[in-house]
Amino acid sequence: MNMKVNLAGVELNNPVMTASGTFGSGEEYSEFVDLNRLGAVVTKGVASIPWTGNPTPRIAETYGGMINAIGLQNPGMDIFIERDLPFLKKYDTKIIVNVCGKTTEDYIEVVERLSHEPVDMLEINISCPNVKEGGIAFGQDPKAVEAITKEVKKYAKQPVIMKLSPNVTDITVMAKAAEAGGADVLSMINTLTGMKIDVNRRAFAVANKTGGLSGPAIKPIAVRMVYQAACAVRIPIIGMGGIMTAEDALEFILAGATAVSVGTANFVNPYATTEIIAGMKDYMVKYQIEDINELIGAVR
Amino acid sequence: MNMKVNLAGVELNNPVMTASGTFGSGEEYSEFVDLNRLGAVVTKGVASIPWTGNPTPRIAETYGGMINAIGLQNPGMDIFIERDLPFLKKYDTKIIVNVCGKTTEDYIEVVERLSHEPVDMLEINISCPNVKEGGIAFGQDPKAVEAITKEVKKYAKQPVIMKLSPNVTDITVMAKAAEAGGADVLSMINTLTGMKIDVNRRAFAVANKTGGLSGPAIKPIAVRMVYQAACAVRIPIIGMGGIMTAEDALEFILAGATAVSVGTANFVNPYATTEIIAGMKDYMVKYQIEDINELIGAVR
Amino acid sequence: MGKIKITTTVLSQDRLADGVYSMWIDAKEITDQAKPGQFISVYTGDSSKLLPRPISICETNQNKGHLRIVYRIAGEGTEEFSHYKAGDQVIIMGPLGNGFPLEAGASGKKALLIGGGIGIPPMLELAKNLSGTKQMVLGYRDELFLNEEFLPYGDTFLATESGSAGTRGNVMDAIREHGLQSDVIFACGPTPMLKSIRAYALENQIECYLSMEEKMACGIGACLACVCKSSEKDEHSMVHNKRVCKDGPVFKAKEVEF
Amino acid sequence: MGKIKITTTVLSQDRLADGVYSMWIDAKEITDQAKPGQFISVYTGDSSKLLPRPISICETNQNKGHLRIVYRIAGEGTEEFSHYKAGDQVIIMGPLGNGFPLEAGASGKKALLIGGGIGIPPMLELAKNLSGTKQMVLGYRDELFLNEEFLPYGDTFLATESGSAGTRGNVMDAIREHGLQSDVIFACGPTPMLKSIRAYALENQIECYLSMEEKMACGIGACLACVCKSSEKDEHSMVHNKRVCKDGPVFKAKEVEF
Ligand SMILES: Cc1cc2nc3c(=O)[nH]c(=O)nc-3n(C[C@H](O)[C@H](O)[C@H](O)COP(=O)(O)OP(=O)(O)OC[C@H]3O[C@@H](n4cnc5c(N)ncnc54)[C@H](O)[C@@H]3O)c2cc1C
Ligand SMILES: Cc1cc2nc3c(=O)[nH]c(=O)nc-3n(C[C@H](O)[C@H](O)[C@H](O)COP(=O)(O)OP(=O)(O)OC[C@H]3O[C@@H](n4cnc5c(N)ncnc54)[C@H](O)[C@@H]3O)c2cc1C
Ligand SMILES: Cc1cc2nc3c(=O)[nH]c(=O)nc-3n(C[C@H](O)[C@H](O)[C@H](O)COP(=O)(O)O)c2cc1C
Ligand SMILES: Cc1cc2nc3c(=O)[nH]c(=O)nc-3n(C[C@H](O)[C@H](O)[C@H](O)COP(=O)(O)O)c2cc1C
Ligand code: FES
Ligand code: FES
Repeated sequence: MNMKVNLAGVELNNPVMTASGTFGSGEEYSEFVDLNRLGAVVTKGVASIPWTGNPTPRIAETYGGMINAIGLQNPGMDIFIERDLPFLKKYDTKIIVNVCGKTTEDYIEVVERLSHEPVDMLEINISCPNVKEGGIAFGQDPKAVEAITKEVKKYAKQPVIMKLSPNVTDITVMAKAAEAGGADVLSMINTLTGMKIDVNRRAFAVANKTGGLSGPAIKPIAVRMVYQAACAVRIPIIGMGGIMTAEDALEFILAGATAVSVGTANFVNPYATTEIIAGMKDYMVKYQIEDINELIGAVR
Repeated sequence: MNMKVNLAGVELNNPVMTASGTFGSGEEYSEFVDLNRLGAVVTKGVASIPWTGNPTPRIAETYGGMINAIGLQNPGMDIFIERDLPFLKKYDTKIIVNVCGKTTEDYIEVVERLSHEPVDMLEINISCPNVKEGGIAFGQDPKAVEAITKEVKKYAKQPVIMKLSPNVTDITVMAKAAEAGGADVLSMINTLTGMKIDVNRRAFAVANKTGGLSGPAIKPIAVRMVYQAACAVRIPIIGMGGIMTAEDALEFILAGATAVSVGTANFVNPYATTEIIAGMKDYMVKYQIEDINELIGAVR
Repeated sequence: MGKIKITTTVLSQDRLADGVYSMWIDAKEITDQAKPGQFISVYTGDSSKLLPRPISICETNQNKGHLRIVYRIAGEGTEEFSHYKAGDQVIIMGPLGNGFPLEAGASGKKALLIGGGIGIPPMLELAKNLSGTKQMVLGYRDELFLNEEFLPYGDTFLATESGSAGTRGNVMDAIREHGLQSDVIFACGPTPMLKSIRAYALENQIECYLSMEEKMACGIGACLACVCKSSEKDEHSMVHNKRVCKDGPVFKAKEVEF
Repeated sequence: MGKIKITTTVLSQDRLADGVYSMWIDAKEITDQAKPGQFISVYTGDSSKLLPRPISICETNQNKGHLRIVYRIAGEGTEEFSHYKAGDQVIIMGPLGNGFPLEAGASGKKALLIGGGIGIPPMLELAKNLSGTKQMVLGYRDELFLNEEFLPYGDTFLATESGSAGTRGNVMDAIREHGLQSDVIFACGPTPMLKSIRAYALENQIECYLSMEEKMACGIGACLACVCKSSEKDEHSMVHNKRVCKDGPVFKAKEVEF
């Protein structure tokens, strides 16, 4: 049985990776799962300098989901490279660094700095709903998507994944813009902008007022967007948004994703990633699928 | 204690109404709830002629929600006026007719025909994700939103509610366009476009491939949009999307909605609407709120 | 009274065959009004699942107000139901749908009751309530269930795909093998079975009623999720789309199109 | 071993006061490693609620591998927990967080253990495990709970807002009333209480440890949801944001800012 998939020349042992920001840099979850068994670890967003993030409360639970407004707190690229990267290098898994920034220059600074580091791919987050500048502002305008992709590609030594925002009228426009800019891979979806009000305290549940909605609640929107994008572009897609089970992961693959990321599910079940890999194998045995690649985009 | 709210001159006994398409024309649910107790009944979409709708399966369950692709099956305005309207007139509740069409002319035909009928308000559905023409196509372009609002307003004798689509990058742009076109009230949100794939049958779960996602899963997105729109326009807003409980309804009101619609919850609990009204009263008693209007947009 | 949604008590749960369960529920409010061929909506206790599961009424004990459903584990909802034990709570709504027209199989009429797989349960309440002569044809993949409970009501013929009991093949094969004749047919089962019964009945001009299945949301006729193509205009929208939950689930064979 | 998530069994459930419950859970994998001041994540059985509820370890029986939590009904999750009966399943993860530094209250030291409301439970396991001299100050709104269980470990002073028992007022009022002196303070309770204890300790230069609270998602330090402002740079991001779930919940008073 073959579980290996190929993302722009990078071969993953299996299609299951972690979703940025939900798995730290892998260390905390390594108490629960063997990182060697993951297709890739995608890190929390890394900026050129340390970011403080938003005030608390930063999260709120919603029906079948959660809202977060962490605001991309991170130690910056220097500490990431000194501390987290060596930790990850100990494992036989691919390393994908999620990159965030406020300006194009910020992104390029990180991309350049990482170009000589043992990082397999870069995921450019142009879709964070929780920061005032950068983030989502880039991800909602096709011209900006294309421009930033082009810039990043100029400096990147590793394949570039552009992470798209679902908070747009037409995801195919953004997917095509990233492709036109030279993106090697797309990942989607980042969180949907949401809000929760605590009716008893009569106040916003997260200090930032709005936050990003994730979890199984959003899966149907994510699957739809992956399907639409897969029909619109030729580059591979990493699908995510609410994956809790092997069936959920397979839904994204059947819709056209080459790989998948598991995010919020880690909070519900720290063993989620490896259980999903096991469940996908069971499915392949049950339906006599020799190669996972047969399933990519198989429902049309 | 005052539960009455005012929508463009129409006074509702309380802010709780039904969401179009989830309550038929009230008859089926009248076995469970006393329609006299509802602020208003909003009918299923009515077109100028009968519409057949989409092939089955038309619905699929999702985590905390459901996808529907009914495709606006309806008997057309003549039968509606002959049969459903007299039924609704027997009750002491406001009647809001949801209007659908494929072209501007279609909408106008229904609006004109209803202008002399005992209908309290018209809700113009420019946001249905399940029909090829009309529907969402209008609702995703601010120029089209403004233009169709203007046209409808020319012929409407009743106040006009424009029902907005959440499948847009910026809801405030659409809200302002409707306001500029002369809308009296806004209602939001219609369903989010979603997809479900049955991994065992390896096929789309609804025949139409995509459908509209509704239910508690989408509530945080809906609350956020109501909040954003309420900050952007002066006209009142009817909030909906995943309301299951009195607390949910109050969340929308605190975010800026003057009234709320209950949709998918009816399928989960046919008594939902009246239970929500009772729960809102309990809340007002508990927190000594004399007038529900005090709560509208109270969290900022 | 009319339809009602209640939280009530499971009286017993039994496993009839691999993945097939029988549950008795305390539901006087529903049995008082229920007719053969009607169904109930069963709600799961899992709040991530919003929609009710439509399950046919298999039997009622009107005196005691007890209602029986027999169901197959088809997914997470029915899996959950199968774990309920006597004394547990269950949330149901009903009675829903139209039911079979008993007059069509009244005294003097010879009725053929055909059930396929998990379409067999509703035929039991029908068999108990039809006053005419009855013959039953029950089709299974392999393992039998409920068949012995039909014996008091008339001759019961079996068909199994595996050939382990009765005619090897489907219900139509059993009908042919035994040369069964009738004035009226009542049937419930998988779509391919209903299709061939429909063709057989139309060809032989036998009055025929089919119980249909479709995905549902409201279960009471309001949402228009569960329509099937009909030759007549439907009462609701007049577009040849009858609602399985309200206009059905039982339709005249010539009325529906597949 | 390390942290673990397990589905295990409720051993007993008791109501201690209005809305306050005590639950013993079978959890040897966790008690083997647990320290006073650590907490566990308790998951609800309701699939619409994804996130775990952090609850302090109130007591452990290391021999038997039993773990006790005492909690107040604050919303739907804790409401659900309160309905669990002996024999029911409960899903927990732990042990989480750093716990109180026992050496700070070792033999020869005089420790003041201050608990406010639902911050009282973790002080019990601490009282049992500190080798130094202990005095307890427990603050309540009105109804008492757990207070008698502290008696074996030292003098226990009460404060109630209603004045129904002990000092009328809060824990600081009780400390002043009794002129309590100490080398080290350990405290857990509502933020305003922690704020005034912090001010008191800094002013009087008493070593002081506070157990903090914040909304959590992962519970293990990965998501950065649960940070509190710290005077030192935090280990993770070096931005003065310590993680309550991993760097805490126990912090030196001078280390945290409110
Ligand atoms: C009128 C009617 C009577 C029925 N009577 C019986 C009966 O007596 N015994 C029995 O075992 N089954 C019966 N069924 C089928 C039964 O409704 C489904 O097997 C059940 O809903 C599956 O639910 P699940 O959660 O286990 O499966 P899932 O596949 O997880 O369900 C997902 C969703 O699809 C719906 N769904 C799945 N299969 C069907 C289906 N075949 N028909 C309608 N909705 C479906 C579910 O209700 C749910 O909303 C009947 C169906 C209808 C329409
Ligand atoms: C380290 C730590 C230890 C705690 N120990 C105890 C204890 O021993 N006994 C006890 O009764 N309570 C304790 N709490 C508070 C307890 O976590 C909350 O009361 C509980 O999570 C409420 O859940 P709910 O579903 O009932 O309320 P809801 O308000 O419905 O919960 C909604 C969400 O908010 C979170 N939340 C709500 N209140 C709090 C809170 N105060 N702190 C953190 N998250 C919250 C919930 O976990 C959930 O994710 C502790 C909190 C922390 C951080
Ligand atoms: C707490 C939290 C933090 C996140 N941080 C990041 C981030 O730093 N960079 C990023 O690109 N996405 C971030 N995301 C988005 C996730 O990577 C993912 O796109 C989204 O949560 C949808 O997947 P899920 O439903 O499986 O969680 C974060 C999500 C959560 C819940
Ligand atoms: C089965 C179904 C049918 C619907 N039909 C219509 C319709 O005819 N016209 C319309 O404007 N909205 C229609 N809607 C959208 C609802 O009115 C509402 O905007 C949406 O479902 C969100 O609310 P909810 O989450 O409470 O269901 C329909 C929704 C559902 C679930
Ligand atoms: S299920 Fe709603 S009309 Fe049949
Ligand atoms: S809860 Fe995730 S870091 Fe503390």
